[in-house]
Amino acid sequence: MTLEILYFAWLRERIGAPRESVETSAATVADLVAELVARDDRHAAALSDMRAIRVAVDQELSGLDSPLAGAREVAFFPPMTGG
Amino acid sequence: MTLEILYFAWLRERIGAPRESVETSAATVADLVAELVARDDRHAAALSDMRAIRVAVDQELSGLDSPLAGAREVAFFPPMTGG
Amino acid sequence: MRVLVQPQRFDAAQLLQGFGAGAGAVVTFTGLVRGEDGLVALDIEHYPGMTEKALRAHAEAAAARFGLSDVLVVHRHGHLAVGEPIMMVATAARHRRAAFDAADFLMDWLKSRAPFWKREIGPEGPGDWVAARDDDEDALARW
Amino acid sequence: MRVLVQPQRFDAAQLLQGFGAGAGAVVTFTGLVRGEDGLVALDIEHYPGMTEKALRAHAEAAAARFGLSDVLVVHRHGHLAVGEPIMMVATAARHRRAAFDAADFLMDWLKSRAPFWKREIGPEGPGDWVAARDDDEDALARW
Repeated sequence: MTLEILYFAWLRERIGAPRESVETSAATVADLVAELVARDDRHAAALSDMRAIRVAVDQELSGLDSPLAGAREVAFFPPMTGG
Repeated sequence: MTLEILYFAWLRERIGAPRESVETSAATVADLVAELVARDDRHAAALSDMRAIRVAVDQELSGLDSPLAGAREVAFFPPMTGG
Repeated sequence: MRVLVQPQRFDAAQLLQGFGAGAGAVVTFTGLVRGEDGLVALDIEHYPGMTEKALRAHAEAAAARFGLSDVLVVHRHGHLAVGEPIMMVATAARHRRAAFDAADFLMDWLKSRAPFWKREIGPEGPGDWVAARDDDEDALARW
Repeated sequence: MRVLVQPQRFDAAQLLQGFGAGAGAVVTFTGLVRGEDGLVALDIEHYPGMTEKALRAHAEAAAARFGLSDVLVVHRHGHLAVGEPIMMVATAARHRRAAFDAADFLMDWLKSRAPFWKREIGPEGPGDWVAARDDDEDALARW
């Protein structure tokens, strides 16, 4: 499947782009992270500590074990600081 | 001493006046209440249940045992319902 | 700090112009006359002199206790039709917790310690004096 | 119910025109950029699409949970100078407890679950991304 991957705040800066399309067969968010980390040093550095990173699958906050079947958009970002 | 006595809300209505001057030597609020109650039926009826009545001496919330030495103004009123 | 006791309507936007400059958090509470059970209006009686003094003292107490950079209290008296604003408090602080708690505290105090008395006005004219609520008293005991 | 996500300044008085009609209690919370430690501005990034959806869902959740008659959330993004308002929530309910609690709840949620990220801008330009605070997370756990 093709997934749109979005990055925000310092994750966007470390990746060097706000979004990218990836072809993947990852079953879960954790699988996707493993694939991205294996891709290059930039991804590896940006996604090295997933405890400091939040994930949304199709714009819903999700966990590392969330399934990706049917998903179109996955976003990675730091803990939110709104308000 | 001469005290200005003020009444508010339903106490004002039961007494039939918003204020009156009284000559008294009452040492405490409780003494003053006893004098007023002894005065006539209207005062007796209005001040019959002091648990339902609040008192301010010189515009400070006070109790039945508050001293009146030096006081100029005593107000009786129901529990407040502001806000 | 600003404390107003008046029969007239107040313009919240105008009162809040510049309020909380330099603060990070501003909370306002506005109380309005609710049109329930055939209520047409409220008549609000107060204790001129004591009201202003008590409001000022408690606005100062709230400012000191919660570290407010600003506080505003406006409370009306007289004849207030259903839908009209009765009063407003505004609090400004560095952080939201202080601003929220201070507004909450001021409201609990106003409800049962500020010398105002409300009377219900129905379609036939003046009705009952509003009774004080036990839970307003309980709310104040939290602080 | 009204949810706005926008870069422009908002006119609180205009947004609150008629807000809470029929309610007894209206609470507003406004967050402003505080000028501390040489801060000149905040840059606020957000997640277009998710932001609006998440804000709407939580405004609805707050309305249901606290029995609100109305709720308003406005949150800005982009470049915000010191002193400018960042966001506002307003809640309307029959009684003050519900209006206060709902505004408090919405703020706790916004602080740590709404997809906004703040970056500090100093005199030399962009500085650090604001770190999430543990006590914001703790505040949310109260509900």
